[in-house]
Amino acid sequence: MSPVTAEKFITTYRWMLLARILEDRIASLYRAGGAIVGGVYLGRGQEAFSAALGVHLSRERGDVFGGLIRDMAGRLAFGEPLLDPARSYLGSAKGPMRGRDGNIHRGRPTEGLPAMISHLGSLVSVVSGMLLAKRLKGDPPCVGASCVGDGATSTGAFHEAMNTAAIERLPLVVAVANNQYAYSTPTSRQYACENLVDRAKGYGVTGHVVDGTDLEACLDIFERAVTAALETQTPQMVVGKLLRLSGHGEHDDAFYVDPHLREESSGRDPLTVAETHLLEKGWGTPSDVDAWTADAVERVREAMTQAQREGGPDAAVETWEALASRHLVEGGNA
Amino acid sequence: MSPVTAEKFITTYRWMLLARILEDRIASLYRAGGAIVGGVYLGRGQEAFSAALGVHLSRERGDVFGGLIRDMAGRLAFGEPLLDPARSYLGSAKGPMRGRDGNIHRGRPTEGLPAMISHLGSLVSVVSGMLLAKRLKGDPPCVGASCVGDGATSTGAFHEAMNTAAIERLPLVVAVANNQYAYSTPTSRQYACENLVDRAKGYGVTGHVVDGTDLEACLDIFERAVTAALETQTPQMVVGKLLRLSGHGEHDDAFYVDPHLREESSGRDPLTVAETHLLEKGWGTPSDVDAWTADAVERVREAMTQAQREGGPDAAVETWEALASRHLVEGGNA
Amino acid sequence: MSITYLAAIREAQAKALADDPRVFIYGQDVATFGGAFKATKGLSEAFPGRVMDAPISEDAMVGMAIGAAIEGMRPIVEMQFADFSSIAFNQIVNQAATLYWRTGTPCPITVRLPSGGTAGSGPFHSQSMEALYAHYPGLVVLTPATVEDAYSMLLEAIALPDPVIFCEHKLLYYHLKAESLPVENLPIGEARVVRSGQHATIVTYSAMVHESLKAAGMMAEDGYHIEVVDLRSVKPIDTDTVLASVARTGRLLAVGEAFPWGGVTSEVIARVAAEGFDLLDCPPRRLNARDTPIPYHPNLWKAHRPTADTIYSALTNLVRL
Amino acid sequence: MSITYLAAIREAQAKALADDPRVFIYGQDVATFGGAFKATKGLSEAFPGRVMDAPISEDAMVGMAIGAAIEGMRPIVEMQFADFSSIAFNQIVNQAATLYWRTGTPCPITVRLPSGGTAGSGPFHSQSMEALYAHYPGLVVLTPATVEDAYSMLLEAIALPDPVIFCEHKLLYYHLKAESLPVENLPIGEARVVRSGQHATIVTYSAMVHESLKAAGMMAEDGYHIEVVDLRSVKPIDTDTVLASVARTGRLLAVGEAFPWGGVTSEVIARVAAEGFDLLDCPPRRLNARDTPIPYHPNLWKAHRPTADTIYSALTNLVRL
Ligand SMILES: Cc1ncc(C[n+]2csc(CCOP(=O)(O)OP(=O)(O)O)c2C)c(N)n1
Ligand SMILES: Cc1ncc(C[n+]2csc(CCOP(=O)(O)OP(=O)(O)O)c2C)c(N)n1
Ligand SMILES: [Mg+2]
Ligand SMILES: [Mg+2]
Repeated sequence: MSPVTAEKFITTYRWMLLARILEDRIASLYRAGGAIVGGVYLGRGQEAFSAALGVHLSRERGDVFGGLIRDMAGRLAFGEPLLDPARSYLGSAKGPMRGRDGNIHRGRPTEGLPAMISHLGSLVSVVSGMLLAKRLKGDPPCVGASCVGDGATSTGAFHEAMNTAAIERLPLVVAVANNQYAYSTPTSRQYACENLVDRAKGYGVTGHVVDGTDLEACLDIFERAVTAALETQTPQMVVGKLLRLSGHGEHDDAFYVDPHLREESSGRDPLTVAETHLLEKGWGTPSDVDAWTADAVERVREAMTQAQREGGPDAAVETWEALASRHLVEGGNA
Repeated sequence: MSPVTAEKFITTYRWMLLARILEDRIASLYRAGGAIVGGVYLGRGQEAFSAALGVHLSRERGDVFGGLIRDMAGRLAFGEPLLDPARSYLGSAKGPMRGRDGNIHRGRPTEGLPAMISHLGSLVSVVSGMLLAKRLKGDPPCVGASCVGDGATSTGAFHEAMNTAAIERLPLVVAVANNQYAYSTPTSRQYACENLVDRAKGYGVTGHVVDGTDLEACLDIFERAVTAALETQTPQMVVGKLLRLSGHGEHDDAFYVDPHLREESSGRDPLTVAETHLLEKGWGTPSDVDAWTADAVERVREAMTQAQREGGPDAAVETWEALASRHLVEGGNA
Repeated sequence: MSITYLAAIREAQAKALADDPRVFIYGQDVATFGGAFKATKGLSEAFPGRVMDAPISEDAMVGMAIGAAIEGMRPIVEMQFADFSSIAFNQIVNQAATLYWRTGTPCPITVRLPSGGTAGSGPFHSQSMEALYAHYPGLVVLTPATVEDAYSMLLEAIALPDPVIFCEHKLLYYHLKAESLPVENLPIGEARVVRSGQHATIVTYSAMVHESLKAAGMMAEDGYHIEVVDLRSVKPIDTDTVLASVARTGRLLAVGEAFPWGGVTSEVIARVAAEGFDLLDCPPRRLNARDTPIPYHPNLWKAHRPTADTIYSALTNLVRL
Repeated sequence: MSITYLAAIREAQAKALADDPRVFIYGQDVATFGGAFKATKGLSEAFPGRVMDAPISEDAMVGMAIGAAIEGMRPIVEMQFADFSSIAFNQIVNQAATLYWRTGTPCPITVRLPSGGTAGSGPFHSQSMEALYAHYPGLVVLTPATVEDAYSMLLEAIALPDPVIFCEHKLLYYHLKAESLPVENLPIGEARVVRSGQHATIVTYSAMVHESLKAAGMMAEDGYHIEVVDLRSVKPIDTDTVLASVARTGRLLAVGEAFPWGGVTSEVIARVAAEGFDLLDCPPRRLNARDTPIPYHPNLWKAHRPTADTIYSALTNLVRL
């Protein structure tokens, strides 16, 4: 594998920074009340793991990024327009879901960004199906990523999808962000194996583990995993250990989190770790970081301002049609 | 572990024999047409694996045997009355399900014999719940067994139940009869791991493998697994390799089975293997085998004759009440 | 030539595979084995790589199909029995059914459900699940009762840009025969008057069309002419055709094989009561299966579902009201 | 003292735990955290070992509860949101609901579903799933609309020997308050006339009881007296109370928050049309949510579900018919 270059590191770091600044802005609007529509769930703590995956996928190659709750960084790195989350959270009718669904559920399925439903685990087979279709159509080789948390690995949907992807030998990268909690539930009540990567062998897929707070390690592991998926056309399972550095959602003060976990290496803030790393390596100076930050702040400000100016959806013009076959739509009430 | 004794071996062998003779009788009635109600699915090839589990469980201890399609031998060994299958297959109203459900679905839930539904994998959590309840009630330690096939391991229900049992540290023995087919589907289209036992580590449970055609080996492994479940109060997963020596059901000629598999050691008939073994060991003579066979034939004849004399259920006296709370039952049609 | 309902389903799939490279079939035992009911027999040989055996993973089967549909394919998923679609329930109602509305991306999947009761099949191989799927927005739910409909509606289902739940009745698989496959047919969404009459209307669908026709025949001997409407599609329901029939007869019996609470029959009656109240000369009635699981023993099974006899007696009461 | 709908649910569980050693609670985040809505707050401390966090495995959660029930326990399963019960759908309708009928072994489990829409919750945190569960034989489906009912019906549900789907409405959790908990109450299976009137009957349940009462208040200003019947239990439905009300008013509007096809409203109308046809002076009407997934944006959400305003206009039309 090629060592991680300064360029790649910096690019990814800047996606992390953008995601953090955007989410901080959303969180503060949420706390202030009024502007944000729906709930707010942050990727804080997961930015390195998520972005490192996102930068290794390519929309041009036809790759798929099936992001979940905490994948703001990865989605942006993959190429999701900044306006998409801004519009979703602010309830703009111009968002990709037009006010019908929102926030973490947003997506652009035909552009490699499937739109998650809430039911955890259920997106893994959808991403697999996209990969199967590409193979059936004879599309050039590509990779699909599906992200899950430690909690989502307990779902039957996750299991069925992992097993099926392994049977079909699909180029699927499953990124398991083990952030040590599923809502308030610690991993001791979620699984009994030593490491979730122990499941890889049981599916017959390749397993990888990584320190999810360390951007360099994440870049390295996802480069390996994506390359292996592409070259061997088999699923790869990457388990990253990290800590959720927020409540489950912004309504949650996370009183239940064991404070010792914050002291551990996996409790580090990946942005701090990355910043220290790039300064140490001489890949950037503090004023570079300031400039990147200022740039991200400005981009976020712009996107949020634009989204905020746009109105919400108008029920009077909503079609209320759940079928593409318009002639089969029923009125419903009588 | 204690070596397998002649007594235990013979006892188990005789359950196998009884199951085989009963099922042969059912199959021939099915082929003749008329007498058998519903479909017929045989345990042929699985008798050693199933019975060896059944004999290690104890109704007195409060154990549970969650048998599936091909567990006639294990159910009988555990203590299911011979009349239960006879009545079920012949449609007697006196069967444990009173004609409402039948055959492989039969059970006596409050006597440690939960009644499977068709949906594969879904009984594992039910058996787990029985074990959890016994622990909550402060019952003396016991063991619960849940049987699945290679195909059932692909279900989300199986996964959720295995993971949950591991978290709760339940004394569950999961017997995976890998008979190399799920209906017509070979294992290459069912899973991609090397051996299904590789999943044990991913759940954090102890895994065991055994030659499912070899009664002595099966007795040994289930003694270990049941003892370990009891002593450590943790789940045990036992994977037995064997071959389904019949169609999926008696309607199926199994044309798709790779003939080479019948030549392999896992394609042996466990009854022949056991008979040879006991003769070689001098635990019995050919005339003993004949006597045991004659005894089994007679018991089967008696049970089947009795069941056949009993009438089927009478729709006119059926209550059509799906609730135990009779006052909440609705009529339904208007 | 004589072709069964089952063969029509096979032929429709063969034609779809031949005509449209986006079509593929995914399900347990559908390849070499040709499916538990042989609805895909020979197709894996005729269309290599496009008929694939799935593991026992209904949730993943439907999830995979949805993903493939996003990428422009037209997957057909065969459930081994309708009853096992309960495992795929979440993917169907929450993932497939919401995709178009949420994202604007159509989800053209067809999920084939071998449905309905047959003697000796019991509680988990006999269910009629149309009402569950019809309740959720975003699905088209079809219930063909004839060989011709099985063929043409399946072809149309595969061509639709929406998720279709295709409820084929197992009792019709082998027994129902037609002379030839249709070239043209009523489109999805239109009901058909399969027997015309003046004294009462039966609105029904799937296998119950045939029990109803038998009952109508019995009534004819008593001098009553019963109109029978085959809904064909239960979501949407062709309320206009139903109302037109009730306008002719003034009496309505809705017949279904599903459980009694909240099924197609109650939806039909609710619509007629609301939109055609004045057309009714007497209370509308319905006949469903009983409110218990479907019994395994034929003695009980026969008494659990509506039959020509019970429909006949319901009609006899109805025309006297 | 003032007690919320949510607190009533917590108190009922506390009482059940205290009174009956067979009761335990199982669900995601129900222990230390006290549940996503705090319906089990403090219970794990008060009843050590009897309130257990589950992994994200709804199928296994219900399977475990069924097994425990076989062994004589009385488990309460909390779904984090009703919508996630789709994952447990198979265990509920095929395992729990059939157990008693198949084997004679009762299955006393209570599955709590935080149901219904709230602003900004979207398609997967807003569903009303009562119709799905009511369709299957073998389940009791409850939809309490008041603090008192939430309390007493939950206690009665836990005591019943059958599987109960307990649909609690999230919109009522914090807003609805009562002075005290009831000592006695109507039993499960009986509907309640919550407002009496003579010009029309609204039959409804859960949060829509309150929208309906508001609408009835608006009608009163126009000089119309509307009777409002709260079903309380949607399986079984207390058809007698409904018919008695329609007998008094001659007009029926059924209101529900669920999707329009085949829900409680169509079942109610079908029953009244069949059994109380002559009581009706005009066509019965119904009002449901729209036939799309539940929108996330409040602008759309408000227009998706029935509200006092839309009920009022439906009533205005109805009384003029
Ligand atoms: C099937 C299902 N059950 C329950 C929930 C409710 N829920 C939403 S997020 C969450 C915790 C998820 O934990 P994890 O997978 O570890 O992801 P994390 O939030 O830690 O990123 C739960 C239980 C859900 N979304 N889906
Ligand atoms: C969830 C579910 N899907 C499909 C089926 C239909 N079915 C019944 S038996 C069977 C094959 C089972 O294979 P396996 O688990 O290996 O058991 P075996 O029959 O080989 O003993 C299938 C697919 C089912 N019972 N349950
Ligand atoms: Mg987590
Ligand atoms: Mg098998």
